Amino acid sequence: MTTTIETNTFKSEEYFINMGPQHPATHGVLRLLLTIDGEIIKNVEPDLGYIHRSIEKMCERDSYQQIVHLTDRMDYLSSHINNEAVCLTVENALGLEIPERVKVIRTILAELTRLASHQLWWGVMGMDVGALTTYFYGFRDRELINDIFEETCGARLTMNYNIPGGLMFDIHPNFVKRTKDFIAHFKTKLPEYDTLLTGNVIFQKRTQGVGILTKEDAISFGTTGPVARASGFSCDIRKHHPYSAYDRVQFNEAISTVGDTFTRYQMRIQEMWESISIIDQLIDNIPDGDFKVATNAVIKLPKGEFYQKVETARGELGVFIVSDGKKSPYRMKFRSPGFSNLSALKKMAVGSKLGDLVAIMATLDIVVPDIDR
Amino acid sequence: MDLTKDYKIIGMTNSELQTLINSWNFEVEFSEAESQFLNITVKPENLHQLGLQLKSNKETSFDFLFCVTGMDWGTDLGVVYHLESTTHRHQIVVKVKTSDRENPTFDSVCDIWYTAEFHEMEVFDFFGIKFNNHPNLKRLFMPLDWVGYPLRKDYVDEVNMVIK
Amino acid sequence: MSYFSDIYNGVKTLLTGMSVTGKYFFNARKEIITQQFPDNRATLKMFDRFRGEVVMPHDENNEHRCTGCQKCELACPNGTIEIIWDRVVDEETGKKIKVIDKHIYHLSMCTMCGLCIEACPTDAIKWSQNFSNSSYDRTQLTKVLNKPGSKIMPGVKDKE
Amino acid sequence: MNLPLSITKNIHDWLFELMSAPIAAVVEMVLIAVAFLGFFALAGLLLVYMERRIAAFFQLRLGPNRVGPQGLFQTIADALKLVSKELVVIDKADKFLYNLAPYFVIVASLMALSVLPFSQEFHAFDINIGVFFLLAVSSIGVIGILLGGWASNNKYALIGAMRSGLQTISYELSVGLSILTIVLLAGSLQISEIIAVQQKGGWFIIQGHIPAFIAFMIFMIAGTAETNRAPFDLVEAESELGAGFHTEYSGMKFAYFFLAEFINMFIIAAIGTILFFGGWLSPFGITESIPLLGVMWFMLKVLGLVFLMMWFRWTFPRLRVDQLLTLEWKYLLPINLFNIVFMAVIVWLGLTINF
Repeated sequence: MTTTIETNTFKSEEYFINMGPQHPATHGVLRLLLTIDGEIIKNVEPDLGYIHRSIEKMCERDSYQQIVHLTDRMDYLSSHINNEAVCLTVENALGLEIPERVKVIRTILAELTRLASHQLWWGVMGMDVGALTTYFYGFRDRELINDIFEETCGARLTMNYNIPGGLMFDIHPNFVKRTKDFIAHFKTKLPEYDTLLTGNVIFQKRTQGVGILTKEDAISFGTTGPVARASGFSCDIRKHHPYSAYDRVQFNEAISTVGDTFTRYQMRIQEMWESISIIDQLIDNIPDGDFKVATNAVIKLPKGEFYQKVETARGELGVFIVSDGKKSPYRMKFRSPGFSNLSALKKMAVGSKLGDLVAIMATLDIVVPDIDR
Repeated sequence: MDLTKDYKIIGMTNSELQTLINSWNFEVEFSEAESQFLNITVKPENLHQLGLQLKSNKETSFDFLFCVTGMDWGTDLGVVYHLESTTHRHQIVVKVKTSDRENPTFDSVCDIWYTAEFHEMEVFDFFGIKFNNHPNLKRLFMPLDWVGYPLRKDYVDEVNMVIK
Repeated sequence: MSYFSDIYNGVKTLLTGMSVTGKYFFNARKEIITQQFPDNRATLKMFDRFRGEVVMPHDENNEHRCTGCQKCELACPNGTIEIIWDRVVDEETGKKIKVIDKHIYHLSMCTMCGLCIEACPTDAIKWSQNFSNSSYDRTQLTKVLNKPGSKIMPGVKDKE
Repeated sequence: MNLPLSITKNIHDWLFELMSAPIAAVVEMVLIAVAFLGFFALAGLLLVYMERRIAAFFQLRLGPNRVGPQGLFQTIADALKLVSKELVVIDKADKFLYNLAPYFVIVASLMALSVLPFSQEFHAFDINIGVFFLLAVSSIGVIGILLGGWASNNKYALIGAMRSGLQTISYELSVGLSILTIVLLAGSLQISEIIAVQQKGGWFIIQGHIPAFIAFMIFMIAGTAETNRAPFDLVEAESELGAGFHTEYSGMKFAYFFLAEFINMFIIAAIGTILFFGGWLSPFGITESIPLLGVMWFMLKVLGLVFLMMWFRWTFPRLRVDQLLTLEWKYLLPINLFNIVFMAVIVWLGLTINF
């Protein structure tokens, strides 16, 4: 050591710790640079890019059918919804008329994806605040959804079931039965989530009044999804800009005004109930018809700019395609929900304790590949 | 507090927006072709002013910046801002361009919409567009010592890029 | 007094939480969901649409359905499929037709997106349900899908 | 049936016949030490196995079931692995303190183990300040944790160690006071005396009814905190601090911390058994004629309490550091103080339930 350290006894001093890229609470390879005074957080600065694969650049080289499978790898917990977003953009640009059957199936699968994502989130949320058992209960139920996906789409996580123009193949004959079984099972298990974790006094004390985000901040930071709705910002794309079959189902937008960690938690639990109700409404009414409309083998979008937003489990996913009329997009931009939500972390976490930061991160429901793209 | 919203609210139509924004005299160009939104192209020096006006004006109140896209139009570099109003629910696209490829610079809008801080870092990272008054402009995704701006059309990397 | 009701409610919620986990503990025999993988290999059946790896089915005469049209090669986003082909004179018509020499499949580069199988006009390739693809050597992941000495099935033609 | 009762006495007599008194005393001590070390290792391994198995059943899993019958030897295999692992040397650590810390922890829990009465017969060290000694010794362990956290020169470890310090200082009070409540009933600090009183008048949890039950609840909460287990595992809070104070320890040094945690749990459960559930006494005196069965009863009761602590761990989320202090200073301590007065009044008025 060449520098001399001033030895001043009892001088309090802020110090700096590196949370991640390998840290259990950062859910992957997110790195947070924390400035801490004792246990109190003075500054949070996210450092991203540890899983950056430049998907946007890869899209500029791929055909529109090929782009779909790249979006599986962004927010892998709502991969079906990501696929749907790209397909909807391409279909709208081409002006394709999509069969009703496809719309309904896409909606059911999207809601199942949302359920699966929230189940995993619930398990991880419990784990982050120290209740390890929740993880397994969440996963038990998520496995059943994964089975539905595997039977119909062929894969459990990166399904790539949507193609521009419809679905890759029709649903499996067992799909309806399996989905109904799951819904019946999950309706008995979801109340258990509440008794085990939501009602728990320790959990409530840990989360209530922590990481408050006001409505103005929520809008200004561009947060979407449950994070924004907990703060009273009504931003459900399914309601405001309905796509697929969302215009014909009855459901409520989970919304509250408190904006703390506990409310964000409640929003997701409520969303699970809403998803169940959406699936209940649709599962018996899948219309007959084609599962896709024919497109050219080489899809060429007309010249122009196309924007489509969908509601993933994390919030608003925007797909922005600038086309110059060729077989690949000229520029493709994914507006990922996690990226904007993460930008609000500093606002929420500064001034709270190290343990709170973990709880706040858990309710942001961060999926790092979604942020890094 | 009643949180049930009327999801059918549509604020101003594109032509109304066009007349209103025209009355502010920011020398903007309008275009509705090839896009589902009203596109306005603004000069870089007016960007920050226009942003403030768009957000603070009661009739427009574009308070939700939901997408910031860096663009390379071949000769011009630029940024595309997608805006929405959470009260009126109308949407608009603001574009800003510069032909300076060596040292492209715009004003930062991160004091108007906080989310722009991260998005502008991303644009800087991929396109090398600098933003004045940005509190912490650095590479966000790429390593700090990365050379070049990967999403520019003239970017060449023979090692890492596979051209089909 | 809120002090005592806080304590009462707190203890109550803790006990309800414990009753949930306790219920699972004492019914552990019924509730356990662990699958003991290598032991249940005999009974473990994958779903018929499961995407394990791409295979090219051959019939008993060692004939496949691949015409060598290369649509799968074009559809693949990752360059997983390479087809080495040749032109030979068809005995019946006397025209030159494409035949495959080797249909090379790089499993290590495959993302299981299924676009090649969708693109195939003659159903020459399909998914197999084999999921244990690990190996000690990377080169073993590069596979030649058509068997040595195999021919194209008679009657299978390009739709061109 | 008096034969088993005199095993230790026979060995004692035989040793003193064989050699001169000072040598025999030394040999006896060594023998007892070896016995306790053996018990320490065995109990530690079994408790780890028990924890993993019980956790698995709570979580719809099977747990270790491959090594040996029902996976019984899994922890032994793990111990062998830990022994054979490299002891990582931290470059900028304070080497002496870094290496010293695990011994502090393990010696503290070993010393506490020595005063535990497994049966009327198997009681190595029956001093007249037994309970007091237990308390004093078991809090030495925190010094090891503090040293380990500080000396590893890792900020996460330091945060963990500091949390441990504050946690132990607060919860030591509650443990002490709830024990004091029972000492009021027993009228003695000596462990054999405490159990003798229970033999006459019934277990203290029944004898002292309401205040004893409150004291038991406080003791279990504070005891869980004392052993740094969930929901009070802020010290190692894996989602916040990675591994907490033992982040930089590997191999056998880590195993020392790990074993000590489980032995501490055993000790807390044993104190609970002695003070509230009559130690080695059988329920309603059904096996009083066979004193050796006392060992079984003692272990059963201890394992029951250990199971309760595991149940806590696999159900509850973790407290935050300020809530940890709120719980202690706002809830446990005042209740405890009132409880002592309550107990004193009850003992004074003779309102205890005696059989």
